[in-house]
Amino acid sequence: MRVAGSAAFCARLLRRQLVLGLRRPVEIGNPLLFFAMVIALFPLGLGPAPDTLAAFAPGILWIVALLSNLLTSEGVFRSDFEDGSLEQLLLAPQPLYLSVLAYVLAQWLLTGFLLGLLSPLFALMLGLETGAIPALASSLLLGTAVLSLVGGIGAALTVGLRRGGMLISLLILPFYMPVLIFGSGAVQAALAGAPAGPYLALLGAMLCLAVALAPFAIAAGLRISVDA
Amino acid sequence: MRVAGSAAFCARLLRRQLVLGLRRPVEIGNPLLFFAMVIALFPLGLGPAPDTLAAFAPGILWIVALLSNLLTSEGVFRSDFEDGSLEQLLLAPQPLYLSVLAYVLAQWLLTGFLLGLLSPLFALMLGLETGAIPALASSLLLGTAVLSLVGGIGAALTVGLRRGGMLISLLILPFYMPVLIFGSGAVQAALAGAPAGPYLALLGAMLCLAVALAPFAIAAGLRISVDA
Amino acid sequence: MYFESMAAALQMEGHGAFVWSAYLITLGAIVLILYAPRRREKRFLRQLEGQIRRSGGKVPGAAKEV
Amino acid sequence: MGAQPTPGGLLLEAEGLGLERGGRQLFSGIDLRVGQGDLVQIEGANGAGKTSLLRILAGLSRYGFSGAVSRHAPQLFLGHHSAVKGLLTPRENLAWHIAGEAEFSADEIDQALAAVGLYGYEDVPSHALSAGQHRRVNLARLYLSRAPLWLLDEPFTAIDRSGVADLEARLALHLAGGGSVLLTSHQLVAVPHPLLRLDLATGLLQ
Amino acid sequence: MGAQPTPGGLLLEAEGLGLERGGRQLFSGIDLRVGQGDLVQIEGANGAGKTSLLRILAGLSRYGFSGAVSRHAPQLFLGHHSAVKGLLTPRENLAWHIAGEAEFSADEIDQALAAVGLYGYEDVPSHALSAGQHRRVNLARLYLSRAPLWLLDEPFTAIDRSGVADLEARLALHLAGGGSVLLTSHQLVAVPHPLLRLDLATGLLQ
Amino acid sequence: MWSLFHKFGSPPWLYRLSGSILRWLLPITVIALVAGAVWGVLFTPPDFRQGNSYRIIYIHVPAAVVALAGYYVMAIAGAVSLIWRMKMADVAMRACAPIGAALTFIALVTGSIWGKPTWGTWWVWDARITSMLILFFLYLGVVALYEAYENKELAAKACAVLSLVGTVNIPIIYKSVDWWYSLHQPASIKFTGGTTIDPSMLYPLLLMIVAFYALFTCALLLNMRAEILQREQRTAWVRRLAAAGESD
Ligand code: HEM
Ligand SMILES: Nc1ncnc2c1ncn2[C@@H]1O[C@H](COP(=O)(O)OP(=O)(O)OP(=O)(O)O)[C@@H](O)[C@H]1O
Ligand SMILES: Nc1ncnc2c1ncn2[C@@H]1O[C@H](COP(=O)(O)OP(=O)(O)OP(=O)(O)O)[C@@H](O)[C@H]1O
Ligand SMILES: [Mg+2]
Ligand SMILES: [Mg+2]
Repeated sequence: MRVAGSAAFCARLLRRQLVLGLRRPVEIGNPLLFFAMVIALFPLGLGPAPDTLAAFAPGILWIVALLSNLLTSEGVFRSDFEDGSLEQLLLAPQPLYLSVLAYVLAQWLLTGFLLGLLSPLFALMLGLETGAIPALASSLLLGTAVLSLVGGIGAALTVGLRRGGMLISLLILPFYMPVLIFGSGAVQAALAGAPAGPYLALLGAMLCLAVALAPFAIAAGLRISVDA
Repeated sequence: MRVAGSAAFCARLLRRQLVLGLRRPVEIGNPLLFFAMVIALFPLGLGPAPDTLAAFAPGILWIVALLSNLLTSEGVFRSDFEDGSLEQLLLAPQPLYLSVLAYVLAQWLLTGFLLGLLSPLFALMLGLETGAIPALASSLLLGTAVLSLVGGIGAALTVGLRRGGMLISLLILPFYMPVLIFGSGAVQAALAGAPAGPYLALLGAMLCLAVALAPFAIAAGLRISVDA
Repeated sequence: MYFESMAAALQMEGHGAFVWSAYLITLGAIVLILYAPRRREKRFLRQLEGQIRRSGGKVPGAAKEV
Repeated sequence: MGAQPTPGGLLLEAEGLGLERGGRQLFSGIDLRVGQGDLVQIEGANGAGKTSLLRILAGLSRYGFSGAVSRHAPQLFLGHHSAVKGLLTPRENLAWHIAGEAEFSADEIDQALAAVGLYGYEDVPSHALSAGQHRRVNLARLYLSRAPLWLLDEPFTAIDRSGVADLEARLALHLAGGGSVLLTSHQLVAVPHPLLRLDLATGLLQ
Repeated sequence: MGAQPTPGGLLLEAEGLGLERGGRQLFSGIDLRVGQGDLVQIEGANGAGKTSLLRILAGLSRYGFSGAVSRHAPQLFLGHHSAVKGLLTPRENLAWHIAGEAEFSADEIDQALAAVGLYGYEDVPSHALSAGQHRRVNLARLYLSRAPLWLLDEPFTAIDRSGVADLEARLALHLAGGGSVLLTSHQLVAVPHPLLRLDLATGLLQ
Repeated sequence: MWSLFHKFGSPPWLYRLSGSILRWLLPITVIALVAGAVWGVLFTPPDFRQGNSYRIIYIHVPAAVVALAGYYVMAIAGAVSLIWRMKMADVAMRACAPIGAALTFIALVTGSIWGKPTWGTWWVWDARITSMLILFFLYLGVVALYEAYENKELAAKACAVLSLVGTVNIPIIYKSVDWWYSLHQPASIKFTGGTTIDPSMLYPLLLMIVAFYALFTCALLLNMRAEILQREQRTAWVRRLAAAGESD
């Protein structure tokens, strides 16, 4: 037995969350498949015309990223709340700030990160110009991390309420909107031949802010939820 | 004490599910607000040009309806499975076919039905031509019912797995696609001045088929899930 | 043969890369769907055999005769 | 399930039940005939297969076991999970109970709730109840049900001592009225009624 | 929480604790001083407020009560919920336990699992365990923890008789080693050690 | 008839039968695949419009055709398993899904590779392509559901329900995607009409279609054998087989 350092503890938590998300290797495919399906909905709904699809591709990919985040954020703390794990986490000697980051990181790796990595493929399927693909992927990687952190706040505040679902969307959607605007803005800039750098820098700044502050809000939210 | 007839039992179940969905009156607003917010995402993501938005309004509204169904379908049987209510339902003397219909009906009333009723409002927000609004509302009312029934199958098959989320989306999204096509097709036909009738008739036929068959699949899925 | 030389067959007037990569990917997938179950079966039998050997040649847990 | 007791008063028959789980044979060759007025306690250590057996008898497990079960009477099954909805009040939980056994009047429900010591808690949301009170909401069904055969999986969990005594009195009443009870419990059941013990390890009824 | 026992060996102090829930005064004026080697059983009927009190003492409830708690030593809290993840195996559940108390070696974990009777079940997904086995996974932490103060909320729930005896032996060992235990239980606790009873109704320690 | 039906339900019989079938079917399949591919790639004239890239057709079309047929095989097996509770039908159904998914994958990838030289783009939302993509999703859904269940007997039942629901839906999906496409009529891109295909191109294609059916059968039998052994591992005949250290 060794006393667990904070870093080791967080690594353990991260591993635990990832294993819970993907018990078997096959399951890595699930989020990917999910993105592919949701993206396929857009041509089906909007029509298959290649040029409109290409024009909308940045927006579509960004909206899918946002919705999939919304869909999964809700559950970050749910099962841990229900089976009492959250109580134990609050009692752990390690700083809650870091543990909470581990949760969010795991959620991001399984949604935003995967989506960011695969976005070039989806961009091709939607006919996006290849020149805009780097801007797309990097804006998604940065932006979804912000989404996950903000989503975590909503999840923490509503996990004790036994009905989450819709409520969390209401709480966090307004905070998602700036990310959506800058994110799809970056890609549209790249499409128009303008530099995407300023948009990405803004997203990066938002990410720094979120990493610095959101875990505190999440931790406070969890303490309140467990108390209720 | 009176022996409960099937109809009375289903009415009771429906009432129970509705009360569970809306324990407090505020909550009736939640799904609607959710739709409104998600719909607001699209101009932000796709760019606000009014004419393109109007052209794509049918598709957008239909995709949002579909996603909100996905979001809520997952939970139809979840809490009942976890607290043992589902076992009791399977043991009830009433036919499972009807009970399951009551569940799906409650879920539909809280999502698709509300959305259908309010869709004219959202259509106006997106600048859809008023002529297409009846087609939109009726296609949504019919189509979301099919979605709820099909979603129930996915929910029933995955409720025992404690990991729902992504998996249920994978199972049912392919089945959602025809509904999306006919639904948005109806509105697009109306926009183009063609009669929406044939599409609505098709949606109606799909609804009949789904009402006739889906409850059996849901019931079989529930029996399997409870057995696991 | 339709092509004059092996090089021409590889080239295919500029379409070679597409055709050959399609065939290669297909070959890979076919090998996988034939080989994977075979390997699963072999590995399982070897594992079971080890288990039987460890338990002294007896047939442990053999529930029913068929 | 309009099943009626057989002329001989048999409510439940099981023949040659066997179950294997995760490579272990939990039990095999269990024959069980439950008649009117029988009280059977299923005994076994943790993981012996008591719950699994009860679920097979209730008809919730349909695959993976050997043997046959025939049910001749309506049953009331209370499992490990309480089937009580946290968002509903105890009164609503009973009035809209998902088991669909019958339509109970408000009076009957209030009396049942009072009988399990929840007088005054009828309208509190169930998630604000203590662990024992939460289970009691479910146990109130024992005061409402007319099913002759009860299958109870550890009914005394989380119940305090006076609550256990009340429950035992209720069981005795049910048995005296010709009902029968199959239960699992790690505690001793103090009911003034002949108790049959089913030992899962040996499959014998004593 | 690098809190250290006070020179007098005090692990936990509470003064004038009072709690009102849903318009009822559950308890008031509870003074509690838990020193090394103390075994305290909190007594009360269902709904008396035992769990609420334990959660206040553990620091999980931080609002809505009166009085003050001071904690002088690391604690191990096991509540009504088992904090065992069904998707993980017992081994993983302990190795990656969310309480973050320490880094246990694979050996220590296997021994702890064996001690609670889960030998052979180390790699079964926990949701495939029986109710009692599921709880035992959590109770294995009693064999791993080095925390001097244990707060246990109905630790014997769903555990069979021999399991309860094992646990009682473990408690005795912990107490003999200078640890202390605060528990709630509706059963009698048979530990060869002086037992203090805290009656919630009167707030007195006997 | 019934006795044959029961025989099919008997694992050791099926195991031995599949062994003897595979012994001749597997080599024939491989030979047919190689022969068809060589014939198609090296010995046919190029298409007058698409040039040499059309040679992808010899794998693309057979894979697409067999992938579609595979879904029906799976659903039939599922129905048998649900209605007659026949364990070997479970096994067959489970085996269909990954093979079907792989064939669909081949069709998608080869089609997509084909599209680049012909249409200048890797992907278009054409009706047939879109419905093939949906078929791919359907197959993967079955695989994912099967993998998610711990208890494989229940997993098979759940997948049977899903694939039955799928059979009702597949025609609907195909029709709807067709209408969707004709509603929007982008019309700039069309498949080359299959009817005008020259016989010298057609024969190798027919050979390849037959070969892919045989391939499907072989893969199905191989998968079933592995699955049978695992399911029956506690029976004496499997143990004897393992002790003898051979698999055929
Ligand atoms: C990713 C994409 C594609 C998919 C999923 C796909 C799917 C299919 C399917 C399912 C068939 C068989 C239909 C039948 O026999 O009824 C087929 C046939 C065919 N495909 Fe593709 N295809 C794809 C891309 C392409 C491309 C890019 C071409 C190039 C021009 C192409 C050319 C053909 C031709 C020529 C046939 C046979 C024609 C016929 O029988 O009508 N496909 N494809
Ligand atoms: N879904 C499952 N998959 C595999 N094995 C299972 C499953 N459910 C239970 N088991 C195993 O079956 C055995 C019996 O479980 P069961 O719940 O019937 O025990 P029990 O006698 O009720 O125990 P307890 O007293 O703890 O409630 C356990 O060893 C458990 O590991
Ligand atoms: N969230 C809550 N809101 C309002 N009242 C609550 C809440 N949680 C518990 N209570 C009330 O507080 C009282 C004490 O609950 P507590 O869980 O502490 O009881 P307990 O002594 O642990 O009972 P048990 O033996 O049943 O576990 C109960 O009467 C309950 O109704
Ligand atoms: Mg049990
Ligand atoms: Mg309590």
